[in-house]
Amino acid sequence: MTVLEQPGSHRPPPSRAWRPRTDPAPLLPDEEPYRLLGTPAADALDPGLLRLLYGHLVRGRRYNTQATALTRQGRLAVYPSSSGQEACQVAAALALEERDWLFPSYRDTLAAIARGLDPVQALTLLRGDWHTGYDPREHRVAPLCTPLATQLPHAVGLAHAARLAGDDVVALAMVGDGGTSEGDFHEALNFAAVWKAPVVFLVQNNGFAISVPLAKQTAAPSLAHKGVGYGIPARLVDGNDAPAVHEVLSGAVRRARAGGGPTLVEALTYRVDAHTNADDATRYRTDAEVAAWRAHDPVELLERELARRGLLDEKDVAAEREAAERMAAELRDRMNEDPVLDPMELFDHVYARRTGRLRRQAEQLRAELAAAEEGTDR
Amino acid sequence: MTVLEQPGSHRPPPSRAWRPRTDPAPLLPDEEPYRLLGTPAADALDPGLLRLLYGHLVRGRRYNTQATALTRQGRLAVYPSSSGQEACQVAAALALEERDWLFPSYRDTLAAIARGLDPVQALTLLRGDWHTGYDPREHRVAPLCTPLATQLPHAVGLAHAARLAGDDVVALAMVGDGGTSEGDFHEALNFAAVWKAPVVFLVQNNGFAISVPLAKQTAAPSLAHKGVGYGIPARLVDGNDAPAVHEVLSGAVRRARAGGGPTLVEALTYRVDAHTNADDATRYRTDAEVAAWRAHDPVELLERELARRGLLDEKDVAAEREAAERMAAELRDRMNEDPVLDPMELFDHVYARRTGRLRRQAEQLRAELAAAEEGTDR
Amino acid sequence: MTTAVTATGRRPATMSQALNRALRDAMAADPAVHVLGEDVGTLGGVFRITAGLAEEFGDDRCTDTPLAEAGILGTAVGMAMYGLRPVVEMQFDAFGYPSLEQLFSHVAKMRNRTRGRLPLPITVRIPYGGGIGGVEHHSDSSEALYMATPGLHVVTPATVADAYGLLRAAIASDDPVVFLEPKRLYWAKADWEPDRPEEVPGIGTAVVRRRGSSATLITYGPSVPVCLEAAEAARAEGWDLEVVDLRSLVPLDEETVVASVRRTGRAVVVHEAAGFGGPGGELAATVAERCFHHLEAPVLRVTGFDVPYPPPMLEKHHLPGVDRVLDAVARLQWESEWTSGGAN
Amino acid sequence: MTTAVTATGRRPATMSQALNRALRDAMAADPAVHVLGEDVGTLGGVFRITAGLAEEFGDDRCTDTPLAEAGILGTAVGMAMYGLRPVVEMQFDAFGYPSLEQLFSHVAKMRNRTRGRLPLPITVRIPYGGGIGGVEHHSDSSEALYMATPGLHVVTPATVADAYGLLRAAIASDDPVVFLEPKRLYWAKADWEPDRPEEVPGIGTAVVRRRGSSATLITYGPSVPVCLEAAEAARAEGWDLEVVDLRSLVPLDEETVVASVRRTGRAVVVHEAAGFGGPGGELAATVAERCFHHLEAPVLRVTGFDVPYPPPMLEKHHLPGVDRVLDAVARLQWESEWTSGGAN
Ligand SMILES: Cc1ncc(C[n+]2csc(CCOP(=O)(O)OP(=O)(O)O)c2C)c(N)n1
Ligand SMILES: Cc1ncc(C[n+]2csc(CCOP(=O)(O)OP(=O)(O)O)c2C)c(N)n1
Ligand SMILES: [Mg+2]
Ligand SMILES: [Mg+2]
Repeated sequence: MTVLEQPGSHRPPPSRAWRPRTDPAPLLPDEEPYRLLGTPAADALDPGLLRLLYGHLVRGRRYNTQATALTRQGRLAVYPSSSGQEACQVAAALALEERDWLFPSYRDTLAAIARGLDPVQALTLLRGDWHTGYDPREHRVAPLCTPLATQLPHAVGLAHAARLAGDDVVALAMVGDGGTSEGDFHEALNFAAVWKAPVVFLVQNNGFAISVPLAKQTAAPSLAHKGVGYGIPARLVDGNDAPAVHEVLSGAVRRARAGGGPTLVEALTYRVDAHTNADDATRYRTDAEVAAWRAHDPVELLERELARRGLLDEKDVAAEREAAERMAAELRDRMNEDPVLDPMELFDHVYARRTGRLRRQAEQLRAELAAAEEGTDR
Repeated sequence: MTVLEQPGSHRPPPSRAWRPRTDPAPLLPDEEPYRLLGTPAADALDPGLLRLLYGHLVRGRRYNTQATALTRQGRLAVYPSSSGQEACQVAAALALEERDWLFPSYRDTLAAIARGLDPVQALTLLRGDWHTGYDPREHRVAPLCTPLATQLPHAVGLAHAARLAGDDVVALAMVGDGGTSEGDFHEALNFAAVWKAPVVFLVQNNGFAISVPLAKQTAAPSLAHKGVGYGIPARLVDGNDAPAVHEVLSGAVRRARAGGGPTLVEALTYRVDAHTNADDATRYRTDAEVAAWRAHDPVELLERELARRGLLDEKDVAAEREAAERMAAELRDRMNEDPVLDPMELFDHVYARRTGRLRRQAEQLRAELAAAEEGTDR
Repeated sequence: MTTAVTATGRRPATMSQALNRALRDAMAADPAVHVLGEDVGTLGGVFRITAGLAEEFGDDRCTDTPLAEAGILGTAVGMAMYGLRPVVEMQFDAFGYPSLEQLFSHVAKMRNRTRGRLPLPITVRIPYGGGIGGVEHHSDSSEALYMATPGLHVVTPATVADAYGLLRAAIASDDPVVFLEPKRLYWAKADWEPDRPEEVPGIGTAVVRRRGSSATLITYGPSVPVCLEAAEAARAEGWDLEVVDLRSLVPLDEETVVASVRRTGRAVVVHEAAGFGGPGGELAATVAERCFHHLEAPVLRVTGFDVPYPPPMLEKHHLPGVDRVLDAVARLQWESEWTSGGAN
Repeated sequence: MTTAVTATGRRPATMSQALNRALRDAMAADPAVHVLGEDVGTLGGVFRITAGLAEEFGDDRCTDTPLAEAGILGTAVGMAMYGLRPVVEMQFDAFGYPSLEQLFSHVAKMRNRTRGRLPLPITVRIPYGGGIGGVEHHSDSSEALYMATPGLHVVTPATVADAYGLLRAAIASDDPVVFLEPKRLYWAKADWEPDRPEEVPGIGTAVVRRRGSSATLITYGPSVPVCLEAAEAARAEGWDLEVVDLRSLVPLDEETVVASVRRTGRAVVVHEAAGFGGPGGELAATVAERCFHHLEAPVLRVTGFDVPYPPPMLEKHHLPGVDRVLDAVARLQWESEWTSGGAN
C-alpha cells in the first residue's frame, strides 16, 4: 500500500515540544520607560528610601568628579566615569541584599562602592597597583570586568550554583548597550532562562559604546525586546529616575529570589562625561545632546522631587554635599599616598604553588632588585 | 542658584535615540506555524511547483538512505542524515536564484545538492578525501560548516558585500535549533539587522541537538521570537510542509532582494534518523515520538496533496521513485570507486605559496612515499 | 607529588572507562564536583565518558547544557566562584575555541587578578588529536594554545591508569586544569585494577616509560604508544631508546627530561600537533639550553606537518608514526661530523 | 620578496601615522579594501590609526561595527568570499579572543579546505604588547596563538617604514595576515619619507638591524628598540652584538637568522610574551637545531615572566629591558667551560 492509497487527511505537527511553551506577551517590555519622578505615583514613595538614594547619588557624583580629577593628577591610570548614570549605579547596589552578588562591568566602580566596597580598593584596577583590589567574597562583588559581557555568564553560573545549594542568593549583572552585542550576552541570557537562574541583567543603555551610537549597535525596537527571545521578561525604565530604577530592580530581585527566574532590565541613561578621561567625546556627539541630558540629570531630578515633597531643604542639601566633599577629600588624600608594592608578588598568585620555572624567575627578579638596591645605595 | 530654586517640572528622557525606533508588533511570529497543505490555500498552489518539490523530496529521501547505507559499507566516514527534514532542505535550495548564495550547516548536504552540486563532490567532507569537495563559487554554496553557527556571520558579510556592490544577491544561511544558542548566531543576526543585509536565516528546529531536547536548549516561546530582539521579522512555519516552507523562504528572499533586510524563519521539523550513523537515538527519544513524526512525513504529505488534486498517479510516483533509484545507484557506483588522492596536496593550499618549512616537509613526505613505493615494488 | 586514591569496584579495561570511573569517584567523593557540557547527561557524552553520571547523581550534578561553549565555561567560572568544582566537557578540540576568551581572560587569570582570593578549581576536559578518521575540525591538537597561557595547568594521559589518576588530580586541583584526552587512546585497553588503592601521579610529574641509553624520546598523549613501538623497533638497529611520557605539559617536569637527556646525550621530541609554534619548540629549546654540554646532536622534532589537520584519508601521512621517529633517530649524528671535524 | 609602493603626500612622523597612511593608500589604490571594527569610523579608532578614513572613503568603506569581535571577523570572512579585502581592527589584543574560533577554524583554514578555491585576503590588525600603562587585558602578547595556527601569516613591524610597508604587503596578500602592532611604538618617531617611491619589505623577510660579530639578538616588534639599545650598551663591555628584527613570525625567515647565528656563534631570543610556550621556544629550538655545530653557548631567551600581564605599576619589572638582555649576553659562556673542559 503506497501512501496514496491511505485515507487520512493532513495532520498538524505532532509534538507540542516544538511549539510555543511560554506566552510571549508578558515578556515584552512596555512601550514607555517606567518612571516615577514627575508622575502621580511619586507621592507614595518612601521618604527614607528617597533620602537614602539621594545621599548616594550626591556622593556618587562627587566620586566621579574626584576620580576624574585623580587621572589628571596622574594618580589613576584611567577612569571611566559614570557621571549621569549614578541612578543606575546606586539602585543596582541598593536593590540587593547583603548575601547577593553584584557583577559589575569596568564602568561600575560606583555600584561596587555603593555596595560597601572601600573606595580606594575599588580603584586598584584603575590606579594600576594590581588588578582586582578587593576580596570579591567580602562584599560579594565580582571583579570589575574589562572584557565586555564576559562576566554575565559568571553571574548566571554563580546564581545557578546558589540555587542548587538551596541558598536564596541573587546575582545582578551589569552591562552596557554595546556589551549586548557580544555573544556572551546571548549565551548568558539563554543559560539563565533555561536554568531559571536567579539573576537580574541590568543593561545601562547610555546611547554609546565609546563613539558608536545605539543605532549602529542594534536595530531592535529596544534592547529590552531581546528578553522574549530567551523567554525572559524584560522591563524598560528611565535610568535617570533613581526610585524607578530601584523599584524595577528590586522587583526583579524579588522575583528571582522567589524562584521566578531571570529578568532583563534596560535602563535609558546617558554618560555625561567622555568614555574615559582619555577620550574626546566631542568627536562623536554634540554639545546640544549633552545639554539636553544634563537637564535630565538623575541627581537633580531626585533633588527636585525631595524638595517638592518638602523632604529636603537647602540645609540638607548642604549637609549631603559636605559629606560628599569629605568623602572626596579623604579619597584624594588616600590616593595621594603611593601604594606599597612588592614586585615579587608577580609570582605569588599564578598558581596555588609556584612552578619550578616561576621559582627560577622569582630568583632572577629578586637578584635584579637586590642589585638595583645596591646600585642606589652606592 | 541650586536646582531646588529652579522652577520646571520633571522632563522625560530627552533623546528619541534611546527609545523604540521600530514597531515590534510586525516582527513577532504568528502563534501557529504557517501551513499550506491541508488548508484551503493548498488548492491555489501551482501544480508545476508542487511536482518540482515532490521530485526533489523523493530523490532527497533516497539520497539520505543511500548515504546512510554508504557509511555501513565504509564508503563514508560519517553521514548526518536529513531524513524527515527534506522539505526544508529542498525549499531552501529552490527559494534561491542562481546568483544567490547558500550557507549550509554540516547536515545540509541535501540542500547543496538540490542547488545543483554534484552529489559525490558534496560528500567529499563526509567521505574524507578532502574537506570541501566543490568550488563554493561555482554554485554559490559555502563549505558545509561543521562548527555550528559559525557560517552565519559569513552569510551576513557576503550579503553585505553584495549589497555594497549593488548586486541584488541574497544569502540564505541554515542552522539548527542547537546552533541558535551559540554566540555567533546572536552576532550574525545583529550585524545583519544593523546593516540591513539581504540575508535569510533558516532555523531547522528538529527538536534535538544530538541528544539535547529543545526544552534544554531554550525557554523562549519559540526560536522565531528571537527575531524581535534584533529588529528582524520572524516567521514560524511547518517545516514538513514543503510548499509552505518554500513560500515563506521565497517571500523572505524577495524581501531581502528588495532591500527589506534580513528575515528569521523557524521551521518546525524532525530528524527521523539518528544524529549520524554513529549515534544511537534510542538513548534519548521514544519510538512513539518518532512514529508520530513519521505520520507527518514531508514526502507523504506532499504526495497526498498531489494525489488529492489529481496531479499524481501511481505511475508518476513509480517514475519519480525510479529516477531516485537511478540517482542512488549512480551515487553508489561512483562512491564505490576509490578516490584518487595525492598526499602531496597536503602542502598545496595552506598558503598561496609554500613556505620554506612546507617545502622541506613536502620533500620529506615525497621521500617517504618514494621509499614506501620502492618497498612495495620489491 | 602523588595523590593516594582508593578506588573500589569492577575493573575498567579502556581509557574511556577509566575516565568515566574517575568522574564517578570524584563526584561520589565530593558533592562540589559538577559535570557540564553538551550531551553529557542523557547521552553520556559522544565518547561516553560521562555515561551513567546523570542517572547516578542527577541532572543537577551532570548537566546537559545549551549548545554554547563560552556559556558553558563562563557559567562554570561562576559556579566555581560559589564553591563548586565544575568539570566541563568540550565535545571536540576545535569546538572549544568559542570558549577561549573565557579560558584566557578569566579562567587562567582569576586567581592572579584577585591576589589568590578567588581560585577557580575548574577542569576543562578536551578530547584532542587525530587518528580516528574524524572530519574537519574534529582532530585538532591545540595544546600550544593552553601552554602559552600562564595560569593554566595542562595535562594529558597516555595510559589507562594515568587517565584515572590524572583526572582525579585535575579535579582535586585548586587551579584550573586543561585536561587533554587523546581521542585515539579512548579505546586503548590495559590491565588496570581499580579495586585496590594505588598511587596515581600528581600533576607535574613526567614518567620514564622505557629506560634506554642511546637517546631520549620526549613525548606525551597519543604519541606515547608510537614512541614505545619505535623504541622496540629501534632495538633491531642497535639503538636503546628511552621514552619519557611528560603527562603534564604545564607545569613541565623539566628535571626528569633533563636528567634523561643528559644521560643519553640525544633527544627527539614527538607530538601530533603542527611543528612550527607547537609544544615541541618549547620542549626542544628547554632541552637544548639545559643539556647543552651533554648533547651529541641537535634536538630533533617529529611532529605533524605545518598544515591544517588533514582529511581522514590523508591523516596517516600527517601523523608522526614509527618510521618517522626512527628516521629522526637515525639523523642523531651517530657518527658525528662534529667530532670527526665535518661541517654542518 | 619586495613590494614596490609609490606613496605620495606629506611626511608622517610616527608609526601610527604610517599605519594610517598605509590604510589610506591601500583604500585609494583598491576599492576592494574595506576597514571594519569598533570605533574605527567616526572616532578613527582608539589609537587613531583609522582617523579620517570614514570621512574620506565613506562609512561603507570604513565601518563602525556592533561590539562583537567574532561578528566582525566572521562577517569579514563573508566579505572576503565576495571578493573584498577586509582589514579588521581588534581594539586591544585580549579583545580579539572572542574571534579566535573564526580565526582558527575559518580564516586560517578556508583556502586549504577549499583546495585553494576560496582564499581569504583578510588582514587582522591587533595592537599588542605592554609598556603603555594599560590596565588588565590591555597588554597581552598573544603571538604564540597565531604562530601555532597553520594558514595564518603573522607580521609585526618595529619601525615606521616597516609599519607602512608591511601593512601594505599584508593587505595585498592573498593569504590572511595577523598584523600585530606594538602599542608602545605607536608614537615612536622616525625620519620617514613617503613622498618618494621606496622599496618596502615583503612578508617573510627578516632584517639585520645592526651588524655585529659577538652574538645575535633575535627579536621583533616592541623589543627591537630594546635590543638595539642593549647592543649599544654592550659595546662598553666589549661585545659587538648583531640584532635581527624578524618582522615576520610566519613565515619565518630562517635563513637570515641561521646565517647570523652561524656567524656569531651565540644567540639570545628576546620578546615580551611570556617565555614558557612563547614564540621564543620555536625560535630557540630552530636556531639550536640548525646552528648546532656553530653554537658556543646555549641559545638563551629573555622574555616576559610566565605570569599574566602585570598591572601598570609593575610592568617595568616584567618587560625584558636592556639590563636583562645584557645579563643574558653575559651568560653566553664567553669563557666556555665546555672548551675548557668544565661540566654543565
Ligand atoms: C570584548 C571587548 N571588546 C572591546 C572592548 C573595548 N571597549 C571598552 S569599553 C567599550 C565600549 C563599551 O560600550 P558599552 O557596552 O555601551 O558600555 P559603556 O562604555 O557605555 O558603559 C569598548 C569597545 C572591551 N573592553 N571588551
Ligand atoms: C561549535 C560547535 N560545538 C559543538 C559541535 C558538536 N556538534 C555537532 S552537531 C551538534 C548538535 C547540533 O544540533 P542542532 O544545531 O540542533 O543541529 P541538528 O544536528 O539538529 O541538525 C553538536 C553539539 C559543533 N559541531 N560545533
Ligand atoms: Mg554604552
Ligand atoms: Mg536540531
